Amino acid sequence: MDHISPVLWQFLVKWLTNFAVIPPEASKVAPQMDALLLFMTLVSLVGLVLVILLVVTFSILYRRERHPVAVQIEGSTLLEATWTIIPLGLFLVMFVWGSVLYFRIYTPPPNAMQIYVVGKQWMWKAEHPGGQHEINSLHVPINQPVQLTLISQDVFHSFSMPAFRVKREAIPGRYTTVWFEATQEGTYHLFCSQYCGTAHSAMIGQIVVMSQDGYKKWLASSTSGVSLAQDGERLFASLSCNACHNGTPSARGPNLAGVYGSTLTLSDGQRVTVDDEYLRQAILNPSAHITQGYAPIMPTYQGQVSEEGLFSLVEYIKNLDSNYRIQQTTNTTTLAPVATATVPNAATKGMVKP
Amino acid sequence: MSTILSLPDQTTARIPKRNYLNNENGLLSWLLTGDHKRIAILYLISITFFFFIGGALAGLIRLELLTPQSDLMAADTYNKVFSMHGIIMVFLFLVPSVPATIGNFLIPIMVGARDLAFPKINLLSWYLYVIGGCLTLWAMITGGVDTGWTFTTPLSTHYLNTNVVTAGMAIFIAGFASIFTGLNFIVTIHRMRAPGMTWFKLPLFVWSHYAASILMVLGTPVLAIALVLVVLERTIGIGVFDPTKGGDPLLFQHLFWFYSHPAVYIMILPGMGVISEVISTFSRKRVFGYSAVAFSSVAIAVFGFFVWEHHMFIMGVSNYSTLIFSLLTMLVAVPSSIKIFNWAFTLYKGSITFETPMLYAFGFMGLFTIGGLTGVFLGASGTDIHLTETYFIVAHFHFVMVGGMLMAFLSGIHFWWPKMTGRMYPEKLSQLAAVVTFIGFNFTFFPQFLLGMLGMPRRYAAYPPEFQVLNVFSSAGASILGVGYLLPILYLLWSLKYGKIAGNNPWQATGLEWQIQSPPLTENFVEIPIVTQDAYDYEWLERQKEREVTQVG
Amino acid sequence: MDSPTAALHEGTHAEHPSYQRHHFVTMAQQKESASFGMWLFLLTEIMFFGGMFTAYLIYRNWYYAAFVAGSHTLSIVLGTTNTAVLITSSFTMAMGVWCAETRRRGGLIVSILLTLALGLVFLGIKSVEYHEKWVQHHVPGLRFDAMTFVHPHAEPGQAAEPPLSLDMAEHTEVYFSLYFAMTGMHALHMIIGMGLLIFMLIKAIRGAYDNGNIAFIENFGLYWHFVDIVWIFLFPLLYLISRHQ
Amino acid sequence: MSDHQNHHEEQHEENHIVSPKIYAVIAVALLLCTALTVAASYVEMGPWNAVVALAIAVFKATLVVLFFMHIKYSSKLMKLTVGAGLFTFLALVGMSMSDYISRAWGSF
Repeated sequence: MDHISPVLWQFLVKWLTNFAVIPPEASKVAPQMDALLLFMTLVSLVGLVLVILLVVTFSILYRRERHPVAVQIEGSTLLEATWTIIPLGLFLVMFVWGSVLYFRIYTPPPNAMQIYVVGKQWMWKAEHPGGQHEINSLHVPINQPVQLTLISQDVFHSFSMPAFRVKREAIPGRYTTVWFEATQEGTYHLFCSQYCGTAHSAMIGQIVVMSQDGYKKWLASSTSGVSLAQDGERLFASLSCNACHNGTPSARGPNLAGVYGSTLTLSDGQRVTVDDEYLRQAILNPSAHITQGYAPIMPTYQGQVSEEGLFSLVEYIKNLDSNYRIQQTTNTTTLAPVATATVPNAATKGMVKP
Repeated sequence: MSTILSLPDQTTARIPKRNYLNNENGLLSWLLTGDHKRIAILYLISITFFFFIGGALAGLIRLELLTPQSDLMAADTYNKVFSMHGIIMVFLFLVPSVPATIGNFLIPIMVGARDLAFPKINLLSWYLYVIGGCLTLWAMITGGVDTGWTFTTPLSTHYLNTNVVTAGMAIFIAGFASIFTGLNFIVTIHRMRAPGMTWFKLPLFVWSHYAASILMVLGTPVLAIALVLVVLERTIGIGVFDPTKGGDPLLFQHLFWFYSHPAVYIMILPGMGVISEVISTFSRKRVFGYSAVAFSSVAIAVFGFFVWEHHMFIMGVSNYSTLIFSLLTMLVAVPSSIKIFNWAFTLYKGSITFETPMLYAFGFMGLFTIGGLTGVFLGASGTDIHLTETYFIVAHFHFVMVGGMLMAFLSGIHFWWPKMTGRMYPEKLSQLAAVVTFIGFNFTFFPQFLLGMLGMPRRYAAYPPEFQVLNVFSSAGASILGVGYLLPILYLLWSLKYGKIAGNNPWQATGLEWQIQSPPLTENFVEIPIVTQDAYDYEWLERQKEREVTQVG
Repeated sequence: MDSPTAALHEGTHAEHPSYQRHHFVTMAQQKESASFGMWLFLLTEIMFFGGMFTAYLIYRNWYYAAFVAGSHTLSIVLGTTNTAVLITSSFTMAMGVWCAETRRRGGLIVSILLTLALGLVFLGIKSVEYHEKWVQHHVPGLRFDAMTFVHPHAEPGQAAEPPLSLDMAEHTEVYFSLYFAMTGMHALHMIIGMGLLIFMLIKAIRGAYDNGNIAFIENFGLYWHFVDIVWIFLFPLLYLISRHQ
Repeated sequence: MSDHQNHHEEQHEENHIVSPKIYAVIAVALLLCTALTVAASYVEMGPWNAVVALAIAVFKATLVVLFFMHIKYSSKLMKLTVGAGLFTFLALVGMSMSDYISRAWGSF
């Protein structure tokens, strides 16, 4: 191989060794996605080959030298109907198949493990229910459905996991969710795929899929000592939520124990299911989320709780199955608020003015 | 009524003494002209200018992406470069490319009119375009914009320190240029047709421009108001899109894509019109299924308004509306496939020659088929999750916009160059350019499909090293593509002076524009023709030729 | 018969009026093209305002209480007066078109003057309303304070508005954003229209429309009526939300 | 596309001049409707308040379009043009709302 320049040769070797068409299939949904992609690719190839064949064949058969006088043809309803109906049918198959996949990816199963993710310029902050925080990385166990609840603190971001074939935008002001079930241990790419400003391309990280045991070990080794629910409990006390939501019959606010997942009737007669997004909205925009039978006296906590704090509160309320904890909090005054957790989010609200 | 067909002997042909180019002289006569053909030339010069600026920026992007690190430019420079590339190419090149140049030149002639309905508004449209273009350049020179061409809120309203307002206003103004062009076309096509020119005798070029004009007139103002609200939000801080004030940032996406998806059809439909003309002419055969092709243009225009949300499938829109929009997206793919097959069957039993416009048209058919079919990958909501916001989408729309529209534009420019200038371009060289463009294009953008499948996000200044190989391929292809685009401008300029005299109808095409002198008179027709023949009526053309011969004989 | 020019093409080589432009075959064609073009332009205007109406619809559903409270800060007297003024100006404009059609120069001038005057009254009242908003700190972004909705003051002789909770009160900013964006765009259209009215007035006084070349007046009429229609929708949407509460 | 059917009408309507009497009647009707819409807003009708207000506004706009803007006397093409504008407007509003209405719906 003397006559090939070494640079080029290395390049070729590199290319041949690294060549891949699809990323590793590391989640349960990945083979399903790839099946549909394969189907679509095949249909496309058939279509493309058909078009090329037609054009090339006709160009050879009917070129001027061989076929000097054109035969005028008006058209053919039958043929036109054929190439209207067949593509339409194929596209409809893709539509149905695609939509099934879409609903599967964006409808988390009820037994999914919850991880919360905050996107901000330019990092991802993931919070595990046990209180483990990580930045620009996500550790998940294998063979366990994981639901991500995403929100952005500033602009649109997009949590992209190509190896899992899923991605979801984190948007400001509202929770979005996505789920996956990893099936292969390893380290995979995590990208922000929605353009989010200067360091957009640096907003990357890794997803580490671990064995169930490995994940447990990792959880134990990286705990911060305070679980999300505990942090939420502290916030609940320090924001004086328990003054009204104390579960007593005379309480001014509705009882929060077991509220998660239940169906509430609001003061305007609307019936809603309590989910993460509802809880978040009820904390920030309480007046539009008044449970029937209660006075609209709850103040808004907009700007007083960070997105992480909201996650903690949501996680705390989610896990409230009795009023025991709230009453304990009310009774003991020793649970002093920790300043760091309640820093008003003023700094992040200050925005660049033009 | 004298015959409107005249066939000069090609060897003795001369540039007509009086034509629109030399009717009046001096710069002012151009800058104050009401003649649609002169305005088309003005547009042609200005969009070529912006195309090369956009192209240079594209070159910078590809250079930066040669290596995984952001080493040629800092990340924010890179962001400014790709934003400016997008803004210039979309708003200042693709949207006006075929309609404002070729369409402006030909639509009045094709319908048998002396000018567009509103010549002054046509000129105004060019001035608005130039003002918009200059403002864009101003925004670029004085610090740039790094919003991307999509102006996503709240990034554009609150988190950037660049010239968002200037760029927004520039696009607002350029948008009105597009509205006025579309408005002019619709009125002209409805009201200025020559006697006997019924709707179903119109060339398909006119049909596709009609469809595109509807989109321009009804879609662009929604972009305008979205940009106005962005500017107001940025300057005084009203709260329509601002989540901290209770606004919904997704609403901006809705309004933006309400225009910007139809804008894709604004860009591609006129190109499809060019392809219809070219394929018919060089296979000397009427377009297979004329009315299906005509109606598919209108169908694309109508359905085009109902699919915009497929740009937002992963942004947290309602799953149920995703169903609706995904279904409609599938429906809008059908008319395009009808067109492709009808063009292919136009070749059937034709008498085909392979001049440059035809080569570009073949390129268009192949690349647009790929671009269109990969669009279905993105329209099916499930696969959209994996592929959107990656290089797959970049490759997809470049196949449609560059592989499709730019090929169609070059095809059209070559096809009508003899009509516009009275001179032929050099055939062999231009065939070479067409082939080089095709090869370069595939080299540049095909690897990007693979990059997208592998998950490389778009708009990344730096990327994981494993993607480098494909990026190097892409950048290498881009340099070939660059040559492919430089060639035409060189030999077309050359041909202005040294090209062979074309004569009235070098292609023996049937359109009204080929029955008048080239370059045409300022008033197009000595006498308004009475149209009796169908579009693409080659038998009529033969009869006319025979009559001509017997008359002369 | 497919093309509007066809019937008129043969034979009717009668005198072309001097104002017929060269590329039109007949005057009728020119006139129809002009009004068709104007209508297409009005379609773009519909879509231009359409974006804001969409925003309005969404936020009104989300923040209904804030929209009610915001709406109640507007003066119904001023709003109704302005509606009447604008409708009347539309009427005078229509009369102006009629005068022009029947070649009544005096009537045309009077109509234009009246339309202009009514337009000025409208903008005058609008600026009074804007000023009031400025004083009350209800201008979004520049000068906004939601506290008046949390602690409403009772006007003398009137019951106080019910107070809003803080979070809802803050969303009145969305209402006022839309209020200013929509009425501001509308007012901008009025101002442009009045510029054109002055232009027309001068030409009318010079007798430019006496020859029957009144396409400009007719098309301006369409524009002015369109501006009126926008206000016809803005008035109930912005001023009349749940006045009974 | 429709202008071939009613070409005759077009020629006929060429110079239709609407009489001032009609303008006056329409103007009075518009003013009355304004009064009506203000009055209606003070009546408690629940969700129907908005419907009534919009219905009156649509009626007023229709009057303006038909008479002040001469659409009643115009060709089918013009009527179609107005219809197209309305259609696209409704497409924008309606299709956007399809997202907002169904966001809170549960999943399967």
